[in-house]
Amino acid sequence: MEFVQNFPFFSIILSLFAGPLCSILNGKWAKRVNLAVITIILAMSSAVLAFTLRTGDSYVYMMGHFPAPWGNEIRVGMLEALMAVFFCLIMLLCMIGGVLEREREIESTKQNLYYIMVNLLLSSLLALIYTNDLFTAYVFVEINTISACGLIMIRQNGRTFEAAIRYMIMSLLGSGMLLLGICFLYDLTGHLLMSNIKEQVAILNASGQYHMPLLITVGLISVGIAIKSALFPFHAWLPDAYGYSTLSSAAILSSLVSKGYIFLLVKIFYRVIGFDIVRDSKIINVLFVFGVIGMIMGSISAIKESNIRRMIAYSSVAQIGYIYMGFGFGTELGMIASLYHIISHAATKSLLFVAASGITDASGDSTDFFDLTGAGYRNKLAGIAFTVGALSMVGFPLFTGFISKLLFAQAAVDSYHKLLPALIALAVSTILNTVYFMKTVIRIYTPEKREVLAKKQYQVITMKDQKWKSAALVCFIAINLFFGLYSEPVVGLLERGLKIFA
Amino acid sequence: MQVFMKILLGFLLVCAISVSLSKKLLNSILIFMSYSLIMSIIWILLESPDLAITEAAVGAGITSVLFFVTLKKIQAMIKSENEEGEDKDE
Amino acid sequence: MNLANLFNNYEEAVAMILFGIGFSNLLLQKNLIKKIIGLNIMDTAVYLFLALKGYIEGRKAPIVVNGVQSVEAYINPIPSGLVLTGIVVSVSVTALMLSLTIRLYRRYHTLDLDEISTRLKKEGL
Amino acid sequence: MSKKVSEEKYKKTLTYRLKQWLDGEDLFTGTVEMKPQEPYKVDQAVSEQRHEEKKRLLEQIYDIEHNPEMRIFNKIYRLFAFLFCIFLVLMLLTAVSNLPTVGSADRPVNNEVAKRYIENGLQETGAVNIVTGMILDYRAFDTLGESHVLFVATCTVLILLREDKKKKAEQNQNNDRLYEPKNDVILQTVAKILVPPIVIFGIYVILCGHLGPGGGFSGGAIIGAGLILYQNAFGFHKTERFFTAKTYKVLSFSALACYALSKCYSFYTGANHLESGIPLGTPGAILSSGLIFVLNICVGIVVAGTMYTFYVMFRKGGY
Repeated sequence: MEFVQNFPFFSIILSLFAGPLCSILNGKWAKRVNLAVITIILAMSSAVLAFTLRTGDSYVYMMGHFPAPWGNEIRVGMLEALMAVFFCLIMLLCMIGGVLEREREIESTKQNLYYIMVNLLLSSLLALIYTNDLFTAYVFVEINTISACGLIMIRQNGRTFEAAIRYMIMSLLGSGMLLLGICFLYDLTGHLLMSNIKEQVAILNASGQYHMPLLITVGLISVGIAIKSALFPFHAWLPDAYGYSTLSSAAILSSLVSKGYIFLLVKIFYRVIGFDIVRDSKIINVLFVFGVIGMIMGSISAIKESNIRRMIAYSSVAQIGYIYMGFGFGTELGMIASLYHIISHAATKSLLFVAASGITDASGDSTDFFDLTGAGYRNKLAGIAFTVGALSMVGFPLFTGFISKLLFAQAAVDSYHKLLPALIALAVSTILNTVYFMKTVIRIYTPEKREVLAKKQYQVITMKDQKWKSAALVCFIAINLFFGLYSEPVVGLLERGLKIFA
Repeated sequence: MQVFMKILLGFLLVCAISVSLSKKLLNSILIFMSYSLIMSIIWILLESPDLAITEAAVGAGITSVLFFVTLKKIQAMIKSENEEGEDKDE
Repeated sequence: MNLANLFNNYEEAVAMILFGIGFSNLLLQKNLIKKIIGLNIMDTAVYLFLALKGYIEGRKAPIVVNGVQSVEAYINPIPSGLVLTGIVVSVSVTALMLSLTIRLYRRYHTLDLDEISTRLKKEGL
Repeated sequence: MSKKVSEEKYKKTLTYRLKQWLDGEDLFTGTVEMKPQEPYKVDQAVSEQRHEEKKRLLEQIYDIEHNPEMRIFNKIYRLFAFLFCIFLVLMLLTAVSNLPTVGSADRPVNNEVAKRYIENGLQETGAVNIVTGMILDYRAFDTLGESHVLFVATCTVLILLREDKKKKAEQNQNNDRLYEPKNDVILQTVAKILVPPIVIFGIYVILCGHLGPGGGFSGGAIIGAGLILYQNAFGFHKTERFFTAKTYKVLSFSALACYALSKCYSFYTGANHLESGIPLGTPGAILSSGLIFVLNICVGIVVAGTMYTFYVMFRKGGY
């Protein structure tokens, strides 16, 4: 066994350890520890990715002295390593981008608590990515939920509390259903380890025994995770939570937390139940329908919104709809499109949040749409970054959003029955996306009249004023361009990873 | 044994329904407390003494105390709003 | 629906009904504290369901007595362990929800979640 | 060699225009438009009126008492939610009616996994209580996560309810103990008799977690309950002499760190097929079962501290 193979386990335990460590430090040191931990984990995950690329296979890491069905284990392949690297990268950039806001909006004595939340969130995300055991997944889903709630309400005003309690209620309904689904699976198969469950489920499916409970179990788990990841009818908490929490929280929540759950769902589909059984169970058709409705309703709500951050939040609803639509195709291509969209949406949405905060900084901290007039001139980098993000969301070539839309269209062409609704939904949603994003871009590049400028005295922000945020924005733009221009290797990697994922 | 189990499960259902229907918050918390106690007896019937101890200490103990404290805080706030504060019994 | 088997599994059926009661309380009750009680009922129902999986009639709790170590002597220990983990999770969640309730009450002076959100919407923006 | 360009020429170059555009000057004013645009009025009054109208509209919409559409919508929404719940219960009952019978020994659950736990558990973990052996040794990763769930929940409660550096008067307003009768004789006498046995029983449950029913979690909760009773009888100033926020921080950090490090060691050796080298002792003795004993104590400390902290935060908002 090579030493590199220990790294996934080390990264989980390191971030888990860093949580309590931050509780005895003050805010400044906690921030340093947090950034160092994320950077170290990023490096370790990259090493793991390189290792899995070299061997081209996944491996199982035993947690403890006892082998597979008795002890816990984690499993590492290309897909998992790629996701870990990507999540760490995005989280690092989000944390760097939101430094100023955090210092301004969080009470100074509670700064270190924020970093505890971030560390534990990271560890739970990593555990969700790597774990090969359903009950461990449940425990870390709970850590994820609670720490995400902490991230929402660390900026203390009425809106965030209301959003947090709505978020908690929705997530708890979801985790109740998820846990019940896990219990059913455990009862039917007698295992908690994903690979063993799959063997048993295949036997059950072949014999036709327990067909009905199995169907209901798949339904419970899918609906539970769909509720947790804010699929369309369950998104009521989302705009407030993203719109009023502090910047780095909003960026992390929108780009990573819901994606962690979705990745768990992919894992359950592929590794626990088997994708063929899921496809035959018609559950994915339900996901498809809600995904398509979500794509359109989310965009319509975004058009009606006049607060820029809430607008971006509603756009998240639409994008999550895209991901579930990809699941709904029930094909390999659709799954790859969804996985690619997880990456591209995470990269773009966090970019948009950071850029939007740069823009509002230059508009006297107002998030109202009319106050943003001409903000693109006052904070040039943020304006450019917002434009890049908007173009990527709309699906302009060069940027990552285009590739994922292309993949979705390919997947739609591939599946016969869902071709028409999927293509229509894609077209309508793209048009609606264009309406609200381009409206904002045009607004921020419309010069404001001089009299108004003189009256309102907006601050002009250069790159030197906000060094950290500018650095984060530049990196985000680079990531967007990278995934837009060099998508071939990434898609190839996703394909290979998905093959050995099951 | 079987009969006892059936009676306890019946109690559980009654408690759960009356929690949802009761008008006063204090009543529903008390009913929930007895729900936890019944649950801990059921754990013993199911041969899981670990769970029984934990449920008794946590479900009937700590959780109920937390509920009571919350209710008390809220009522203290109501009282300071009305600025009357005559009856002090909780 | 196989009714005969449903009556055989009456414990599990009760657990499912409790789950439903808890679920609808958490979803539909307007009062926050009742919502939280509903959450607790839902969680305990799941734990009851899970613990019933491990129960085998006529066998003892999984604590080794007198060196007897045959499978026929003890019930299945796995569900008990899982429920133990689960109870901790539900306590932490309950504490978190209750403290959120206190803060919301301190600010809006009501426990009705719908009223809070209508008021927030009226404020606009 | 770059030659000097005159001011006039420079103004026509692309670079200058780009720079001008970046500086926010509209270079097309008067060249592109047919006639000059009407100045966009940003009257203070107009914008205020806009806000007012918006506010009025919102109030009209969300005035549920007098808005029948909203009321009907709410009713339909609740009806659908209720139907969803009924549907869910029916589905679950259907599922249950097809499951194997409760209490029979030949369910799929009773397979080789449980068999090994029961038959070899004593030798492999050294714990007499098989459940403890299972959650702290075979499936220790879950339990590691679980204790961090408790920790993270405490931190969120701290975020919500801890009050730092506020005025004394305001702090007292949230401290509802001030409104209570102090030094209640009955309560104090009962507490004097009850608290020591409760704490000792808690310690016993923790220490014998591997020998009988109990373990870190239940024992910690019992100790926490004892502390709460003590606090209730004697007030905060008595408990603050030995238990403050700092104590809690240090205790929980050291317990969790000890937990994480020891599990790190055992996972690392396990995965790399090394001997762990921790003696298991004779089963049944109090100092046995290797790490489980230590872990139980760690969990107990964390849980006791956490439970007490929850209570204090709810009551007072700070130590």
